[in-house]
Amino acid sequence: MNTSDNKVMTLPDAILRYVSDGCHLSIGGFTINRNPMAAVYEIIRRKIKRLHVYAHSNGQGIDELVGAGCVVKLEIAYAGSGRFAPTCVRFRKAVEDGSLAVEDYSNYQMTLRFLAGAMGLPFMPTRSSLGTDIIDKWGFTKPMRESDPKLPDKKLLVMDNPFGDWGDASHLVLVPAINPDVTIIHVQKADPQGTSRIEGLTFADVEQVKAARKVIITCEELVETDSLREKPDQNQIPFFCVDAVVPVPFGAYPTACFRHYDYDPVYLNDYRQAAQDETRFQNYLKEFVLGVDNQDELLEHVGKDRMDKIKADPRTGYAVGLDRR
Amino acid sequence: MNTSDNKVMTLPDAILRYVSDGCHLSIGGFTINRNPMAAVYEIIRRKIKRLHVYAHSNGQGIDELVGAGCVVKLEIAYAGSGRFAPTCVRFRKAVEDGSLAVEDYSNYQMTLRFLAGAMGLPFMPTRSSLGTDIIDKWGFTKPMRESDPKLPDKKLLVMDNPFGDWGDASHLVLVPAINPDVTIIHVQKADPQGTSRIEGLTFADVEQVKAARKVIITCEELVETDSLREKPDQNQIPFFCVDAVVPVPFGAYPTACFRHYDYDPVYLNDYRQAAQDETRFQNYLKEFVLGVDNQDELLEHVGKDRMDKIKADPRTGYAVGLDRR
Amino acid sequence: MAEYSPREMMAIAAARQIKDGDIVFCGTGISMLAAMAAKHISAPNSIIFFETGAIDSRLEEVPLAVADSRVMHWTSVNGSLADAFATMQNRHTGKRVVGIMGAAQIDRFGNLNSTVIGDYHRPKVRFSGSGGACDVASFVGRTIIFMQHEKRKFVKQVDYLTSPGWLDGPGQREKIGLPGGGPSVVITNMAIMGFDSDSKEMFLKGCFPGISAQGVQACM
Amino acid sequence: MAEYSPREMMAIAAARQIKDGDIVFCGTGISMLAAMAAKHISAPNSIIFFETGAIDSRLEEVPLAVADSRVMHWTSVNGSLADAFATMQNRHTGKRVVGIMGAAQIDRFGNLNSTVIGDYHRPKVRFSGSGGACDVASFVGRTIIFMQHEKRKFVKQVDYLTSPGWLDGPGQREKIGLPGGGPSVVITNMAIMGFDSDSKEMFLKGCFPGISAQGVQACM
Repeated sequence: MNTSDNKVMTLPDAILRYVSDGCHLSIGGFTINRNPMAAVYEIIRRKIKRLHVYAHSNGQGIDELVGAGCVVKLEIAYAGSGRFAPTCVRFRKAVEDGSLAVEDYSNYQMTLRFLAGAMGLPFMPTRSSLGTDIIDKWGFTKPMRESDPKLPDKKLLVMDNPFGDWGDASHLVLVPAINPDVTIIHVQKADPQGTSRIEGLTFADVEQVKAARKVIITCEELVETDSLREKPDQNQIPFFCVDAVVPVPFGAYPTACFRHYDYDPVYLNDYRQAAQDETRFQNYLKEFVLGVDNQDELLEHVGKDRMDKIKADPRTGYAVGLDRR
Repeated sequence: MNTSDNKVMTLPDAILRYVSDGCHLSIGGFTINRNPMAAVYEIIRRKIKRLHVYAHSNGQGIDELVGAGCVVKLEIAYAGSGRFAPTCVRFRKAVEDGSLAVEDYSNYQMTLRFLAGAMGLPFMPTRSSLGTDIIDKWGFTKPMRESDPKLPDKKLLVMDNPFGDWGDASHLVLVPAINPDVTIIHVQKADPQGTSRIEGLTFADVEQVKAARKVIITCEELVETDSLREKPDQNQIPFFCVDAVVPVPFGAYPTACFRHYDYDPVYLNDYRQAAQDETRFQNYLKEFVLGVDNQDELLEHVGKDRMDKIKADPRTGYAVGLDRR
Repeated sequence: MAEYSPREMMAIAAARQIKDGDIVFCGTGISMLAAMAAKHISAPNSIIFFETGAIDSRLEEVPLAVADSRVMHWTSVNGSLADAFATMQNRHTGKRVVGIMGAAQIDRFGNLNSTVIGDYHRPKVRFSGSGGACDVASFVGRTIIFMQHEKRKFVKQVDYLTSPGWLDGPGQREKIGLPGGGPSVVITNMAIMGFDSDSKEMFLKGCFPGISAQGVQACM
Repeated sequence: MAEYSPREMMAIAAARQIKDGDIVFCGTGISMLAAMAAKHISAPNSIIFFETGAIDSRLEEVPLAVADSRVMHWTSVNGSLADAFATMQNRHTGKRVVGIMGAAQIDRFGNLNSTVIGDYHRPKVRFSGSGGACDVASFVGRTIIFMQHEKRKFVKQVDYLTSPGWLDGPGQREKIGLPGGGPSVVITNMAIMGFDSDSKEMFLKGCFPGISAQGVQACM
């Protein structure tokens, strides 16, 4: 782990150091909010392959990684981007053409699996999914699981309540812990040491960070340590969980970052259009991901006016009256 | 549950309505910080008996309830008040003279038991206490447990890891959920609907609240709903978990309330002295608890100057330079 | 000629199922419209609640996803996924939650599929997957289900059981250990269906104006 | 004549066990002095950490309890008990934690008793109980134990095993499933003891100035 007081590095350095072919990755955010998109685009530019990805409901970030061919295995609860893609298009195509192996859980189950990893437990119990195909149908075969030491032998299991009817529960579902090789999240504020503050909903980012072996934080603002320590009640990530701090303004673009900017409906709609067709999607990647060197160049290419349109209103934290058709 | 928009009531009304002889009670705070002392004193004044109390490390509040003879059963991890009483004196006497039945757990185990209750689970797993007498020695006998439907049949149990060596864990300890009849906590700010904000460490208060059937919130300040909703990231208790909101300035006195006042070393030292001797302790109760009608009268009786001495400094949140001998 | 769309009728029909004090679990789209309608018309003290952790959001604009920043504004608490699902699994608060959900397929016991059409391992069509739907259907007091009334969506058996309804019938939820109350109504663009208290099978409760029972039958 | 108290010597001896980057689990009293000494003298990048959830507190005054408001000032994060213990049970961060603890009794394998003297059901003396001690001793990379050097405290068998040391000897912690590294040193008012890497039994590492091995023996 990185015990330095200054963990600030460039995005290429952080990805090069902590994300490699075949590693087990989890990214923060939810559907179209606070996905670490700058990091996702850098992973695509670095042509990192054979990733095993864990997600609860990360929509846009996962779909672009899948579409770019970086992912071979995905454990997930929900692959959608809200109104912009009820089912993520590249995810859907990859599953239908058999190029992506998927293991389905519920959102709570994926959250509990990260929580178990964060708590240092092999599993967490829940009462969710009893009687469903989430229990009966496994995406990863038993041989596939038993041959891979980085996978638990069982997708999940059902047990009787060993305390009788205590809690009025006769049966529990146990879901196995996740300890990703690396978790990447995007936050509003971080200091050079790694203490981080998320504004608005935290989703499962805190659990994803604490479950991981290595952690990359990308942040809108790199701030002085004292400015975070004046109000420690509002910080969620202790610095000793963090390995890399990367300042990236608009690092969640085109997804939203509460109190900073909204999602970009134009980008997300164009993306969905492009994703429908192989050639158009390859052109999208060439133009918006591979064709630029970093997030700054992406923003320049998209255009300053679009950033102005999605700028968050200070009262509400989002872009009031934004044209979202 | 109370679904009203205005849950504000007096402390006597709240205690009368939600705390009765023999009920299962949990109180918030930790040792000498943010114990709901005004509520504790009101319970003693109401002569409520045969309480079954759940605590992790609530020192002062528990010791006064035990000393006043309100408690017959106690499930606890730590009965101490820091430097002021490494072992709570009345607790120690009650256990040694056999008038109090105690079940010992670790702090994490008690926290997980509240968390299980909050999560609607019958138990939580942990790797703590394997090989210790916390597992082997039970304070409550099996017959006592089996005869009481409000107690689980087992103190805890040990299980093999059903996922093999996943998480490098061969065995787990399962601790049963707690769902108290009522939880009482003291917070810095609450609105009439029950949304609450704790400043500084939350201890296990949030889990204790969510695990309980009924919840009483005492607060330093009753504030407008809008003033809490401007910064919802800083609120921890959703209003729908709360049944009663009771404004009680200095409601944690003589324990501390971060950013409002410190603990009162004079009171805590005098209490420890009185607690050593039966007669002196009865006189303490007569003078400081039964002899006053409410927290205001206690403060008047103790004296305004003492409150000035413990007033929190705005920069640090405690009374800088306070004489704490 | 009605001066409302079927979609508006569906939202209002669902809104009428919501009572004051209910905690309303919302997805996006029509379920959010239903919750907003209830809060603004019939149940001002109902609580809009999202799996992302937002509690009692002040929705000045319609969110396009449950993680839309619009759900984070002026809430009672901005929590996490872990908090939100614990509220639904919680033995006290879970009973007060009404879940509103949709699906690609539904069977006569209200079991839902939002995962695949065809074989799970070689799907003809892949959908988003459960998200929080399976959790909500497992935990909460009652659920309201939105469906488009089409033959292919009302099936004898769902291709993948994503979210539990009444499973195979009476007593099955209790037997298998599910805490929640199960589905109460199905609202479509044509009609409202309930579930028989004994058989737990879906039955036609009523048709919207201009729709006949035969018309409904023809679409399922 | 030494110009320091035995208590000061104990604190400094413990402080010297703490390295930069260590996360130091503190109780009250002497363990907090040791952690503060390490941070101010030998290990400026060690992290003071409390079971109450305070991380890297700026201690301008000595806290009199781990819940003292003084631990809440200028931290990295003010968390909860659940957060604090999860950090110690966590497979990555737990290894970095050094626990400092005391007890009423200790045996030769470093097992600790802070619960009762005598029979658990009819105790001669009742103490505070585990608090977080059992959790720390179960989870963390290594523990430092403070004891007063008295015969009655160094016993053949503890009356109640509150916090696990090396249990019955080599391999026992692994066998029973404890994740943590176990006790590394015992620091008393007279001497420093280690644990043999093979037998896991306590041995005298060294005596403080003016103390003889015989003197130590006489007190245990």
